[in-house]
Amino acid sequence: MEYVIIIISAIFVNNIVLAQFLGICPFLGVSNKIKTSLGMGGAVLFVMTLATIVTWLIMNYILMKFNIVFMQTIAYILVIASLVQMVEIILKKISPSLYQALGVFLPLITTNCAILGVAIMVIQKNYNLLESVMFSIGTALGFTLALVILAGIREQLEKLPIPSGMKGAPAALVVAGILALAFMGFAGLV
Amino acid sequence: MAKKESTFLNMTFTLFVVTAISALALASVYNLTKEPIENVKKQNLQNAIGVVVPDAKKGNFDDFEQINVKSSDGIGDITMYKVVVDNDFKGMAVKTFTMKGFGGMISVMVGFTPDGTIIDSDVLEHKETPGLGDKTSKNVSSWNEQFKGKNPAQFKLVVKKDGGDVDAITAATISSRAYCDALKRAYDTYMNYISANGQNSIENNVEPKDGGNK
Amino acid sequence: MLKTFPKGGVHPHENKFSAGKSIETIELPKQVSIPVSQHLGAPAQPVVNKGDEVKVGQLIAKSAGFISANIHSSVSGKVSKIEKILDSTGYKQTAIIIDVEGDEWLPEIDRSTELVEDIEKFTAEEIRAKVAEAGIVGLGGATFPTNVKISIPQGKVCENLIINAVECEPYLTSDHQLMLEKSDEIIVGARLLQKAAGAKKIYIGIENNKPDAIELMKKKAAKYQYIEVVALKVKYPQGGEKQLIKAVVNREVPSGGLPVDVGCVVQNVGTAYAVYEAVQKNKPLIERVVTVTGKSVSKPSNFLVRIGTPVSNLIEKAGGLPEDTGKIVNGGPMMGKAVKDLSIPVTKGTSGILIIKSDEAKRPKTYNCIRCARCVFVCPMGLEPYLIKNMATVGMYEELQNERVLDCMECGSCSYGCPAGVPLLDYIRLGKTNLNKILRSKKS
Amino acid sequence: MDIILNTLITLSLLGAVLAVILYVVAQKFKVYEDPRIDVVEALTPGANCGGCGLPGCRGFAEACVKAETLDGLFCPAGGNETMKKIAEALGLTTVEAEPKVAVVRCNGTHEKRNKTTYYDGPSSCAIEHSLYMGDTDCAYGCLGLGDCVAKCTFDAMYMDKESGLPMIDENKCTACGACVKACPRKIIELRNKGKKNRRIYVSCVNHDKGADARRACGAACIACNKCVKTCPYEAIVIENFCAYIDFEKCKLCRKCVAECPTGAILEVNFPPRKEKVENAEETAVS
Amino acid sequence: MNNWKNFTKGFIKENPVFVLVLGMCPTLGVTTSAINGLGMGLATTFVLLGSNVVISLVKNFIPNKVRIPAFIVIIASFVTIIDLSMAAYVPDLYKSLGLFIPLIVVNCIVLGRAEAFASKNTILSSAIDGLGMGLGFTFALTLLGSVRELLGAYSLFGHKFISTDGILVFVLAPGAFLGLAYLIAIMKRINK
Amino acid sequence: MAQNKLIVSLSPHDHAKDSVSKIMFGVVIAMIPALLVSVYFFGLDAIRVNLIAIAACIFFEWIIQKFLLKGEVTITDGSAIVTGMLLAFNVPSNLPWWIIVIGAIVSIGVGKMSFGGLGNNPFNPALVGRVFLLISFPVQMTSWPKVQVLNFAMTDAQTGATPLAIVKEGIKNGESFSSIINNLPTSYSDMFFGQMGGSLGEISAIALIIGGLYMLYRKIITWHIPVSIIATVAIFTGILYGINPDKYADPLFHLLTGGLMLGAIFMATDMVTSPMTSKGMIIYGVGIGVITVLIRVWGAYPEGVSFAILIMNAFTPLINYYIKPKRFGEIVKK
Ligand SMILES: Cc1cc2nc3c(=O)[nH]c(=O)nc-3n(C[C@H](O)[C@H](O)[C@H](O)COP(=O)(O)O)c2cc1C
Ligand SMILES: Cc1cc2nc3c(=O)[nH]c(=O)nc-3n(C[C@H](O)[C@H](O)[C@H](O)COP(=O)(O)O)c2cc1C
Ligand SMILES: Cc1cc2nc3c(=O)[nH]c(=O)nc-3n(C[C@H](O)[C@H](O)[C@H](O)COP(=O)(O)O)c2cc1C
Ligand SMILES: Cc1cc2nc3c(=O)[nH]c(=O)nc-3n(C[C@H](O)[C@H](O)[C@H](O)CO)c2cc1C
Ligand code: SF4
Ligand code: SF4
Ligand code: SF4
Ligand code: SF4
Ligand code: FES
Repeated sequence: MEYVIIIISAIFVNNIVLAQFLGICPFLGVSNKIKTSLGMGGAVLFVMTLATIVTWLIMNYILMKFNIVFMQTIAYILVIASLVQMVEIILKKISPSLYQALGVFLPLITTNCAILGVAIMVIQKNYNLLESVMFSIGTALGFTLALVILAGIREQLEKLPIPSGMKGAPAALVVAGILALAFMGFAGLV
Repeated sequence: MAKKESTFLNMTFTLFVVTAISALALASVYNLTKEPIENVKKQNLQNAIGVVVPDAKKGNFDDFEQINVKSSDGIGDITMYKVVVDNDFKGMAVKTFTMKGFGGMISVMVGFTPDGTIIDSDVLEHKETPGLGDKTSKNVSSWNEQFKGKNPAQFKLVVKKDGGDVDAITAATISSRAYCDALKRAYDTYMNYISANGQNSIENNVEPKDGGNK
Repeated sequence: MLKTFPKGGVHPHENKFSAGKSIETIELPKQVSIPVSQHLGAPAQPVVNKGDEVKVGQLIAKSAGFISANIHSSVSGKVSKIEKILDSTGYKQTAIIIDVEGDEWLPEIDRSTELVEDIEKFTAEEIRAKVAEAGIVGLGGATFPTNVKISIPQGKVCENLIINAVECEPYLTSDHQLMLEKSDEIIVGARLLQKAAGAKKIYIGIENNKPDAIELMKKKAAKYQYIEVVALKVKYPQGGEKQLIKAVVNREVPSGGLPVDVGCVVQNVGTAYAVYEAVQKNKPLIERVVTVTGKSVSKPSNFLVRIGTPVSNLIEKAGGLPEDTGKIVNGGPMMGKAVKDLSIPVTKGTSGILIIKSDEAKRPKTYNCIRCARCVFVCPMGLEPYLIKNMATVGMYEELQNERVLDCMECGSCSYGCPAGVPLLDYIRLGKTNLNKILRSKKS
Repeated sequence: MDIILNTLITLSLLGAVLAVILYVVAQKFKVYEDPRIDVVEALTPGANCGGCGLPGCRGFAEACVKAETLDGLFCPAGGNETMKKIAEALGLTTVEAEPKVAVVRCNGTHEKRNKTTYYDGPSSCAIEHSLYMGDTDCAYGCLGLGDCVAKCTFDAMYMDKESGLPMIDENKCTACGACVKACPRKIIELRNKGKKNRRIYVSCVNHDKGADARRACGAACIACNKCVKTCPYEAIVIENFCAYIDFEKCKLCRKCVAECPTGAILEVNFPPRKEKVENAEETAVS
Repeated sequence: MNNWKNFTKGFIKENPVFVLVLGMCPTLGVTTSAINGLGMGLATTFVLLGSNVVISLVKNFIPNKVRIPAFIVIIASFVTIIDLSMAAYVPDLYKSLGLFIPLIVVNCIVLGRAEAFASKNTILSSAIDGLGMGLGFTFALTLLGSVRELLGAYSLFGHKFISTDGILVFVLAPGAFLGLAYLIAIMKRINK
Repeated sequence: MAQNKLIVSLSPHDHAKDSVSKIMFGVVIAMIPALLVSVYFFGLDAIRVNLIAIAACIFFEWIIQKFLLKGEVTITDGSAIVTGMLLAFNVPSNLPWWIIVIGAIVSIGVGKMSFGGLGNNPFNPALVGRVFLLISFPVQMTSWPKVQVLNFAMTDAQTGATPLAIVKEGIKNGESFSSIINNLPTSYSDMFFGQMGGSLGEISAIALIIGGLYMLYRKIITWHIPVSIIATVAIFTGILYGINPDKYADPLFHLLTGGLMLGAIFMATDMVTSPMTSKGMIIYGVGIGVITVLIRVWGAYPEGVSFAILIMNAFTPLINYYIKPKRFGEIVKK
């Protein structure tokens, strides 16, 4: 039950994009098409979970052991960057179709605040490993949800005569703002 | 100057040098800032205690004994700081919490006299809505003044709507209730502690007066 | 419960002013212009030259390809020139222009009105040949060569011949009147078509706003148990081939498929009559019934007109062009084509001339689409016109294939019902045209 | 001191381990890819920000390599400089050919061409074209609804209210050809910009016989053959009742312009015609 | 002068936030007040300046293939330095910026500038570029922070103008998105 | 031949005599019963709020179209009036004028014109304004004046909570639903006719239903959305009530209180922001119903209809993307 709460909370109540402001760049950048946004979501889900596990282990078994927690940022970013690259290389070889669907988004993920942010947050929240995994799954799902919704709306807007000044980022941001308003309704659900 | 070539040796070497230098730099910055950060932390805590037990500002933080106990209802940990200034017991600062806030957890510091009267209280950390729930904080509104000098034995720590003595913040009953909940928990835990260890556990600990850890 | 097709459709005002007006034969014009392309498919090849004398019913242009049709002179006289004239397509097309002299018919044409019922003297093969020879094309609007339609391809069977007597277009009454006056001939024509196509059953689909025609056809069909007259609920576009098949025999022609794929062939009543005349009377397709109507037309009428007669003659006969004319449409208000001027000739596909008053001629003001979904609910083909329009506007032509834009039969129900006045069909056509272009270039 | 040592060791080890793993993985799972992708990727900022709308810098590089032109591909992090370099690397810098410019070959202004009907439909040339020959009697001329203007991304076109014809700003036009594709009547042509920006062309594309063409439009080419006869360089041909000047052959002598009875031949950017005609002729001949 | 152009382009023409739309998370996340925006902007500027200088300094010693990891390490070091220093010397600001300080490391602007500019230019122009971009970023964050604070709390840099509560949305998540949306739209117009 | 040039256009040449403004004014007419009830219970304040909201909406639409977008001004289509009225229907009758004006700016400026005006907006403008206000001015937005029959004196009325809020508080404090409901001064029939606290247009279920029937008759809306929302809420809360009648309110209570009827009949049906197919509409309605109940029962807010509609508005493009109408002649793969 606790795990379900963590997931629900991460998807709806504390949605990573709409409430926590992480991963906004890909949220705005890769939300042009529903199909691509689904691919991106899948990639984030995969990498985020993996990265959280690895960084959690590093934190708890290396950095804390040696009392060098301040190295968190630098260690994490290195791990995440290599991890992403590794996954990309492996995926390309093992399953080209999956690579086509997800892999192409992998490089984008290195500089996605959400991955590093979640890795840091699970430490701040003092989650154990399983909780951390649940949290990252929930967060990634929340990210995907927001991304796909935005993509749907943008695909619709793309075909409509919206004011030229609002085209692109401004319209996407207004939509995100209203979405954030709407998602506030979930406050207190868990 | 020509760029270095990407031979395996070069690569490893460069990377090693870069990491080594940055490690060195970081470690020294860490060492440099370690003290100040610790101090800041302590200072913050002392300030927070000072808000609820004003005498604490005069004292030395290292004199305050830190007591860790389970909360009265057993759902969490509560830290109590025994404020001792010039070997006088000035009050107990209790760092308490509630899970019932609008945004989840609220962490509250509250100071008690030996008989359990509230000296003062304030929010340490919260995720309440700015403009609503954050009115529980001192630096936002004077709402929590109403608890000053009240003894929960007589003053019912429940909002008026639910039949208690506390005026709720307009449109933020949830936060108000939560705040009361936190105070109640602190009070109960404190009282439990006293009854478990005896009234003189407070006086007792003042003893080291003579031991003189100046 | 009357039968009808299940999804979509609209019910515009019927305005059948010329209903019940008996068919009048219009006098011969001084000159006729007969375009060589009056049908779907390749234009016919002229076989006469400037200065040639021709008789009524004489072949003047020959079918040029599998899908094409012969064209015969509708008058007697002299070919004055062969040149490009404006016709109902809105562009200039090659036409044979004949100065009328007298009214001399080819001798083999039987001009008597006597009913010839016997169809046994012809084989299916012969019927098809005669139909092709007579240049008969579908008179329901699409002008598809009839002989092609009734030559059932190998591997397919035609079980049902459906006679399309729906006439769902508002205003138009030519089919209705034809049924009232030539019911016997139509039945014979239908039987000829049935024989040619090898169908087992004939259905005659008539909308319920023509009770007299339903009754008459029922009476005439009573002696043949394989002919069934089906009364249909009034709903546009019931006359659309696929909708009619769905309504009458509850089969759905697959997307991109033909009626034969579900064992049906659909022919218009007018076509059936023309087939009767061609087979039993040796008369090629040189005249047809045309409704001339409109709210301010003083004498809305049904005329029997020789092909090539200028439209202005018809309008003159119907009381002249009203003062407040705004738009003149070749065909009905839903599918007809607005014409550029009155010099255009009547062709095989002209089922009516509609004169719209100027205050009704302008389209409503266009607003943004309010996504009311009316067009989606109304589209009988289950398409999403608003979406197709939006995609066509931004040039997403290729993606339109997935939205099945090619299924659109251009019935116009969507534009008709749109409260925001969006000219949906205009954009849908644009999308279709461009998609077809892309598909064609991909193929080659 | 402990801290420093720990930091150093951990970080170096971490770096080393990661490097080795990556190296091994990379070797083991090698896949062939267009080497140019690597080249381009190296030129990108490597920020993987997604600002270009593509999945990461590598995705961008792949798109650049695959694409035939770099139109629509832009890296906001790297900016113009990066784009220039990429273009160079891929050899996509347009080989500076003879510069061209779009030219509207219809001179049927409102004045010269009467409206005979009233078109009541969407403001789209393509749609009007699909309906009928247009609201004048010319089935070939400009419909004036500006499909071409809408497609020009360089702001190089506008509709002239007075004449009802599109105008091209030759300084802004990049000869991208978007308008050429957009026009359903195939009126717009990309022609050589010409010496000193001077051009001569027949501003008409009608295929009607002379009399019909004239009836429809006062500025139509009536295929009278006069220009063909005058042209010393055989640059003009008449096909389908319409003259066409081959810009490769035309030497800008301006003779035909004066000859045309309807004024269908236009000259652009020439000095006003006075005695200079003689001079121009001489220079051209010599 | 070219350097001057290099320096100013970050403010309007190539403003990382308004024009390039990069580094969105801190932009939205910390700008609940003008002072937060300013602080975050300056912290980022410091990292940008530092990493740009160091990278242009060492660019010739670094083989191409390990370029990116090396850059990341350098940037991360600067981030950690600013992280620790802020914790030590401006604890209040540090607290309100929270998670977003370590996240500077993944701010696309930083790595982007390192790659696109510093690794190819001299120290001076890299420094100018870093400073320009950083101040442009700071400008954007402060502007957004001011707007949000003004509307959301009727105050600016902590000075309250009207004593009532503001339009709360502006200090909450939706206000960040909406505020930025319209700022970008306005900037688009200005740039035109 | 007539003097004027012939008009030429593509088919069809006939048009149903329906228009955007007819639809919008139809909605306005349908809202009149609810407006009358609100005047009956809240006095002239109801009219004040409506007038301010409508005027402000029209005004801002005009300003924006004329001066910012520099395009055609289409305020006569009536959609701004509908938005204004629905915004007014969704706020307490004692709301200060300037808050209403802010709501109108947000509704029209952010919710509608940012996307180019009528027809382009992905979210329901009135609800965008409403939720914006709810979150920005929670104090003012949740102080409901007590209803007083035909009280036209513009005095400050007493404020009180809505039945939904009272029940939610009570249940949270451990009281049982039946005891709370028995202590409520409002009976179910009061709720049905509108004698309860709440936003000015949402109180009377019967008036709203009459309006809904009128719109159904005029074919402005179809039954799919309202019915699926109401049915979902009834079923979902019915199940909960069946599980524990002390902890959960009964379905009838849920249907009659709060903005459910207003939302289901007037706001969720906004054609611009709802799906385009009947199947899609039902999915949309079920979604709204489920989210409404989730928020009402477990969320922090006592009322969730507005949020639920906005959230499903966001899903509308996805629904339209995946749910297509039944294509004629679709070849069904076996
Ligand atoms: C955006 C928003 C934030 C809110 N934040 C709080 C909060 O922090 N604390 C609180 O008690 N109530 C908050 N509320 C209000 C609660 O939802 C609820 O309406 C209120 O607590 C009811 O209390 P009342 O009985 O005092 O009106 C918030 C409301 C909104 C719209
Ligand atoms: C929307 C639409 C409406 C039509 N309405 C009729 C009609 O009312 N009567 C008719 O005979 N054909 C109508 N047609 C033409 C038929 O689809 C079909 O082409 C015709 O019945 C075939 O017979 P024919 O080849 O003899 O013309 C309509 C077509 C369409 C697309
Ligand atoms: C290229 C083409 C080929 C056709 N082939 C056949 C055919 O083999 N058999 C047939 O019954 N109809 C055939 N048709 C006719 C159509 O089924 C249909 O009757 C015609 O397009 C007119 O229908 P409508 O008036 O409903 O549009 C063909 C039509 C086209 C355009
Ligand atoms: C049935 C119906 C319901 C409507 N509901 C709303 C509504 O809830 N909110 C609103 O702002 N406009 C509503 N409108 C008006 C209009 O659709 C709205 O202003 C557009 O969303 C603006 O683009 C409604 C219109 C109709 C026909
Ligand atoms: S009928 Fe018109 S307004 Fe309605 S959805 Fe279709 S295009 Fe839009
Ligand atoms: S989309 Fe085509 S088939 Fe459907 S209603 Fe419109 S015109 Fe008719
Ligand atoms: S579209 Fe291209 S070719 Fe045409 S005018 Fe514009 S820039 Fe020139
Ligand atoms: S040149 Fe072509 S595209 Fe441009 S306005 Fe004329 S007809 Fe339209
Ligand atoms: S700053 Fe770009 S994803 Fe966060």
